[in-house]
Amino acid sequence: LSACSSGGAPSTSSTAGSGGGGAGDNSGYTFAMVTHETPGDTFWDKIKAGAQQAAKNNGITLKYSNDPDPGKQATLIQNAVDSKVDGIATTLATPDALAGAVKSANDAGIPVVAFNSGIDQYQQVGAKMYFGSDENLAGTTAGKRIASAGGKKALCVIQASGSVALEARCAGVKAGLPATENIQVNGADDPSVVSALQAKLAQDSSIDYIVTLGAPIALDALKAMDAAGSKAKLVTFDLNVDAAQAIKDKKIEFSIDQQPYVQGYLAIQSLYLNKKNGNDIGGGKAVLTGPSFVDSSNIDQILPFAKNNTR
Amino acid sequence: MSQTTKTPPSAPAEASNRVTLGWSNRLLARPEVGALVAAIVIFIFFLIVAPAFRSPASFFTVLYQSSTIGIVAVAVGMLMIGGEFDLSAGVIVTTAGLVNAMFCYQLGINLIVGAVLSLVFSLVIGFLNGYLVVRTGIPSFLITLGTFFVLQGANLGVTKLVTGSVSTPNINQMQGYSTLDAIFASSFKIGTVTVEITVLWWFLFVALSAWILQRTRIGNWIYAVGGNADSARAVGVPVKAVKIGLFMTVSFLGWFVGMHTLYKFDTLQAGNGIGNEFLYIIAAVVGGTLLTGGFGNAIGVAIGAFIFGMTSLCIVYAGWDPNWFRAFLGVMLLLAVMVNLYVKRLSTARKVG
Amino acid sequence: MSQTTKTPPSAPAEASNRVTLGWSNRLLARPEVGALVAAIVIFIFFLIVAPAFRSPASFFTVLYQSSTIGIVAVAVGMLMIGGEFDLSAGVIVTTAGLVNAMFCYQLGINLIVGAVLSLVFSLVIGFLNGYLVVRTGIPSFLITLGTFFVLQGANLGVTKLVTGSVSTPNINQMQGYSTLDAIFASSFKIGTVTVEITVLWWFLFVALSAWILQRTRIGNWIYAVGGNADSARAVGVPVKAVKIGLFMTVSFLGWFVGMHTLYKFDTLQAGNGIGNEFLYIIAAVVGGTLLTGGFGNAIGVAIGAFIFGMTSLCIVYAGWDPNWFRAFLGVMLLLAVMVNLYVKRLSTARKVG
Amino acid sequence: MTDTLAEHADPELSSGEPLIEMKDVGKTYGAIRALKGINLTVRAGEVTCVLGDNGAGKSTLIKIMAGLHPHNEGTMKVDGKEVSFSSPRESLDHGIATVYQDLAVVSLMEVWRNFFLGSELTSGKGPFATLRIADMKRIADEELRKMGVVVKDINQPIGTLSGGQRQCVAIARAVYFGARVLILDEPTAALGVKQSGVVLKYTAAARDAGLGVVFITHNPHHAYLVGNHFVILKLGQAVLDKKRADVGLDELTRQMAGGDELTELSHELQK
Amino acid sequence: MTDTLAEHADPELSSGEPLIEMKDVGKTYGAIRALKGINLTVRAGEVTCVLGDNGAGKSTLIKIMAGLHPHNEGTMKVDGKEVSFSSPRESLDHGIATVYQDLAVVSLMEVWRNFFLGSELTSGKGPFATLRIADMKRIADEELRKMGVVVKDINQPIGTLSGGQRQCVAIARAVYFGARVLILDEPTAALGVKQSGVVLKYTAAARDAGLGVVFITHNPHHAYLVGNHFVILKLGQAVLDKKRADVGLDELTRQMAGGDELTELSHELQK
Ligand SMILES: Nc1ncnc2c1ncn2[C@@H]1O[C@H](COP(=O)(O)OP(=O)(O)OP(=O)(O)O)[C@@H](O)[C@H]1O
Ligand SMILES: Nc1ncnc2c1ncn2[C@@H]1O[C@H](COP(=O)(O)OP(=O)(O)OP(=O)(O)O)[C@@H](O)[C@H]1O
Ligand SMILES: [Mg+2]
Ligand SMILES: [Mg+2]
Repeated sequence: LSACSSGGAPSTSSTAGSGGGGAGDNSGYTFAMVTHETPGDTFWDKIKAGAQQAAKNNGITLKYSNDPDPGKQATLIQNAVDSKVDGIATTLATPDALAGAVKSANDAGIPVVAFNSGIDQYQQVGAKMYFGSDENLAGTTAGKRIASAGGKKALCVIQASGSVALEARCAGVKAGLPATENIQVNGADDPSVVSALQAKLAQDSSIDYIVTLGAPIALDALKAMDAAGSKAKLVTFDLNVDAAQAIKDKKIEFSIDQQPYVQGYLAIQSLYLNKKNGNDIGGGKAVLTGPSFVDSSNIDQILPFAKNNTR
Repeated sequence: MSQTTKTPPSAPAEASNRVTLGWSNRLLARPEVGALVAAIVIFIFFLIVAPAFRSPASFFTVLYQSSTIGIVAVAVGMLMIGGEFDLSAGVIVTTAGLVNAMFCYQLGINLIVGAVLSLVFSLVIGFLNGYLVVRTGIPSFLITLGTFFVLQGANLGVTKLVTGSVSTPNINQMQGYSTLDAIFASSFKIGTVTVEITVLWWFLFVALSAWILQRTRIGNWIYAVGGNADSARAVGVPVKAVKIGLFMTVSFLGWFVGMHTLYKFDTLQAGNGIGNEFLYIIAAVVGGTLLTGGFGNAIGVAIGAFIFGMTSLCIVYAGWDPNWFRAFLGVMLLLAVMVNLYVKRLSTARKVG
Repeated sequence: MSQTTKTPPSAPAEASNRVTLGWSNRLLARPEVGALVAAIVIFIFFLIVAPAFRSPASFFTVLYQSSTIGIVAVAVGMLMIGGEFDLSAGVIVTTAGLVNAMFCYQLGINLIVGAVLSLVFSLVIGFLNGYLVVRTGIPSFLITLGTFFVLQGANLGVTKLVTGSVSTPNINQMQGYSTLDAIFASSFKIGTVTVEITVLWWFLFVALSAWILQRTRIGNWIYAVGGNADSARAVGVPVKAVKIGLFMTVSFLGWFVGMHTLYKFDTLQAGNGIGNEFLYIIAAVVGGTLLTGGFGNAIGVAIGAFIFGMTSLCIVYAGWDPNWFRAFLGVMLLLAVMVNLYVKRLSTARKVG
Repeated sequence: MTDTLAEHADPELSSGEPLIEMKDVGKTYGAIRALKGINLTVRAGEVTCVLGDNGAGKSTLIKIMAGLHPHNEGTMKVDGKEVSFSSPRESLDHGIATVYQDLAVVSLMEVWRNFFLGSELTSGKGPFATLRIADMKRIADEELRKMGVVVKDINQPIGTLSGGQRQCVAIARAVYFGARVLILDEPTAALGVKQSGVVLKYTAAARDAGLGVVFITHNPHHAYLVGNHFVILKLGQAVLDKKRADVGLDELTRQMAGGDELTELSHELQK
Repeated sequence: MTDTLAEHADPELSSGEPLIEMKDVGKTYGAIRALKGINLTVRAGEVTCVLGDNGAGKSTLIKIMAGLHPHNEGTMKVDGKEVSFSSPRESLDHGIATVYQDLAVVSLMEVWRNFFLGSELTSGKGPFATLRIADMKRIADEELRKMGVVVKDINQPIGTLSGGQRQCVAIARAVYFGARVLILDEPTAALGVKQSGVVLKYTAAARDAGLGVVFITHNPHHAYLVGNHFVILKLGQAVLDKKRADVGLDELTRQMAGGDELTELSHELQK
């Protein structure tokens, strides 16, 4: 029942204004965090949890907003500039599209840091620092590990069509294991994910590895493999409690974790340090939070943290 | 008085002009026949191009996929015959599951109690949708778009508030799980193929809906309300009650599929279900239901759901490039609608005698 | 003959029963007034709860956001007055941009050529939508749902095929960029605030549409076609041409916004634009356009877009929990529609003299 | 045909008893005043004819009795009890059946379904009771034949019938279901001479079976053939209200501002 | 009123010239045969009356002339040239204006917009030409007043008018725009005696201005007041086709199967 313990008002409100008052150093800063989250993915819960913790520690008011549409994400950054926040942390899934908005923040003297995506372009776009993993690298590493484990053919499951970040992951897997095929599923509808994967497994019996790009989809894939009587092995990106448990139960081979909690935490913390002391974390280079592998060898240490929503 | 009556002189002469339509014309005029022909055409097409589809197991996977869309589509079809839309039908599925899971998990209550509570909650939402529509006269498209947004937000907001994350905890260790799992999410084997219980439920609901629409007084009222609400009201049909009832039917079957999803997957993402409202509408319309109301039937809607389920999976069975998935789906949709139309034209264009 | 005519005897007596509605009643009966009242209420509300909204800069950000929805909504509103829907309006924006970007990038051609080509391409799609609708009589909801799927799939499939990724290469170094950027995506300063040029374009298109609808023959036809296509046809209105024209207008303005998006962001994601079709419809309907056609106007649609833009950004300005974002949006939508309705009721319920 | 009426008429009606009484009834549609200060009594065994120019408020008057729009001034009593119908169902439940001028039928539904709509025959109780489809088809067909209307197929959607045929279905339905009061709004407007005759006979038969009948028409000749009581509306107010004994066909036609004119006209047109 | 006609009538019409000639025209709606083997000539300066029972095919006949449905058997000539109208626009362009029985108006649009719909007055050419709104309002109001119809506000949506008032707008419009042929489908059905008189006068005036008129009615008396030529349809076929000189009112009424009956009926009803 640990899930309940982390529930309750303080950790949910994006404006930590009231909650943050008591804790730590009350800096009075207001930072905006703008992401390309499609609402409803547990991955972003962890990013937010990390950001909130950093905000709480330093008495920061955090304004979180998100939109998967690059144009609207740019407007949200503009929005933060209009609100005269003290700093902006943003994801750069579509760096070109956001460059203008980041520039207008810089023009207004607001520091911007990037996290989660945009490792190659963050400097060019005008962000001071970067915290995250390299999606492509993560994918490639996973592909190579599958290949070295004897995998012949992998199926990469994309749960939201047209997403740049997800496509990059699958492209990475393909780089590591050339015999990789993509499939698109509707991640918002579990039964349809199951039947689509079931159909795919029936159609191509040579698939021996399935790569899912999010923890909830991994669990659907397990159901599909079960129903199709497939012997394929499962690999996933990201973690949640159930996926961690499945790794422990050896139903999932391994997970490529990029530690979203750390990404959120560092993005806010670095803005704070930069504002307060002019610190530059990473010294001009990207700070990598992943990829790190979670498998049966280290799951026992990680499982409690996953349950805590911090890993 | 009655003695003075005489048969109007020319009536018998007119009778000679009377026609009885041949069975083939009658058949073709039914709303579902076009969809059936389209379904058969698509079915044969995929049997040819997708070898992996040629197995009973695949057929039952398609049926399962169709049933999860088809169950709610039954109700959405009836609602559309009654002249209204429900855009909240997709999220209500998730809402129903979330209410059940979180309520029971947080308070440690038997899941069956939670399922009943969730049912009541869903029916209340359906009632509210219907009540607002009939009370204000605002088009249901807008009212239910409002509830769609509200529920979507509330699903996320409340789940986050209660569980601290955007998905529910796993409920498969809780009391009452096995009973509900058996009802909503079990499956059994016939020979080598696995049949999901939702397929049976789907058939049941379709049969029930077909019977209600064709053979009962309320069915008559549903057609009338959708065909011309003013005229229906003028002859004493309780228009408002019928519409509210239809909205509640949608939320009932939404709840049903919500239960299925919860007990099949044991956990739910709060953001799920969005977009499915259109699949229900597509199923209904491909199945011959008029968007403007007053025409359609249950079998047609079921065939519509089947066409959708078959197309979306058979694209995978055929191994086509997934990037083009949507494009194939679109072409199939247009095709199904056109075949449907063509068949309907045939039925009226043929001469009698 | 004319000498034999005499004025029918009782006509003068009837004239005494004639009423001229007061200006306030006339005003209230206009479609956009309800939306205007709703907009003012929401505006004041957010001025109170969202301090960050109280600056000219914020206001212009809201205007910009409204304009990107509002430009296409102008056309969608006209189409809806004409009795049809276009669900492909959201993706066509992306299609237009993709065609321009990829065509020019792959072949190294001047962007202006590509923009023109993309315009032609968009108009062809609009024409096809319209042609299929008037030719087959299938509801536009279905036809454009089909094109929606097809375009969505093709956007992804073709982009993937051409560029190997799901977004286009950056085009800001190509020939013709600066001209097009100036037309579609420039901005200028008035004092401290930045005004995006789309805001001006938006105003222009709204004015144009208002003028067409109210003051020209074609405007009259649009209302007639949407209000009762059969009657309109019977008095000689070219129903099919009007409808096809409306679909092409939608794709023209879709192309326009597509150009804006491309030249503002210099690159485009193939999956963009999905879901926006509903925002356009919401804007139109909140602005007083009847879903069933035949009623509405351009100013109303503009106000509808403004309400949507304002609400969606002001929730952020107010710093509300983004998990609840959709719920707030839903409540605002319902509120706007209800205020709209209430105002319309007022206008007919008042007694004259 | 008249056996239908005799069978369905409420046997407790006694000729002359007031069924509907309106006192000072008025109605506005938003800013438009359609009726004002109407006093009218519908009695069992009598035909009350309402005449008047276009837009005089005749349809509005009967829509109030039928429960389609509530009145907003004055009082209306049915069987001596004051009522304000909030739905046509209530009116129907009082045995009042109506043929509307502009709200006849649901086009997409079959002829027989339209005939029985709202008063379906079922083999059980409650909304989910099974329909007696065969009976309903038979009865609908019979009743239409009695009016001299033979539709080609009782299963065809009513929207494919001609305007007059649709009107006949609406009339046959009202006659079949009207137990106490029958309201007819310009029933003969779309009908040929023959069918008009049939409708007039029905009207007389309904009167003789003891029903109260409200008959709206533009044709004073038709009205005078069956009416016991005549009301002329003008701009929403009653300008004439007389029993048959007190008014002649001539006066009626003159009051309708047409009698003299028509004769004059005929001279004029014949040159 | 008639000055309108005189002003708008095509000056080149010469009385007696055939404007529309139908030869063996037939029409089926899917499986339903509505018309068969119709021969009919509409001549300038003549009123052709079409009579017939409900469902006889009268509306179908005029819908063919008006270009609403194409015929599927036989030939139709307009001004001597064979045509098969694919849209009402073509028919209108030949100077043929029609009042439909069931397709009158666009309810949500203002009265004056309805009046001019499809033939708007503009101050330029092409679809984007500006409307002359003030003129249109004035003319619509004038034309309606000439018919004795005074609507409360020319800007009100036509859906709020009474049935008869809407019919008057449709008639006034056809009269205003009909340059060569005027087709009226039961124009007087919803009208009071007075307004019916006005419509009959218009009909006669149109005839005298040299137009060809097709007049559909159920009322042989009305028909006989203005008609030069009478056609009776029965079950889609012409059963009588005579000039005024060859047929009397009595025969017409008898043929409509109502004349004798109505007299008989009146005896019967008077008891
Ligand atoms: N729903 C409505 N909204 C506004 N005004 C209305 C409405 N219905 C009727 N009216 C107005 O009320 C008046 C009376 O109309 P009503 O239909 O009762 O006339 P009527 O006597 O039946 O005429 P007709 O003989 O032409 O059918 C008319 O002026 C009409 O414009
Ligand atoms: N759209 C249609 N589809 C099918 N059948 C039709 C259609 N329109 C008319 N009919 C049929 O054609 C026949 C002739 O109809 P029409 O409307 O021409 O009759 P009418 O002489 O005008 O009758 P009324 O006097 O009642 O208006 C009728 O049997 C009718 O049912
Ligand atoms: Mg009336
Ligand atoms: Mg007719």
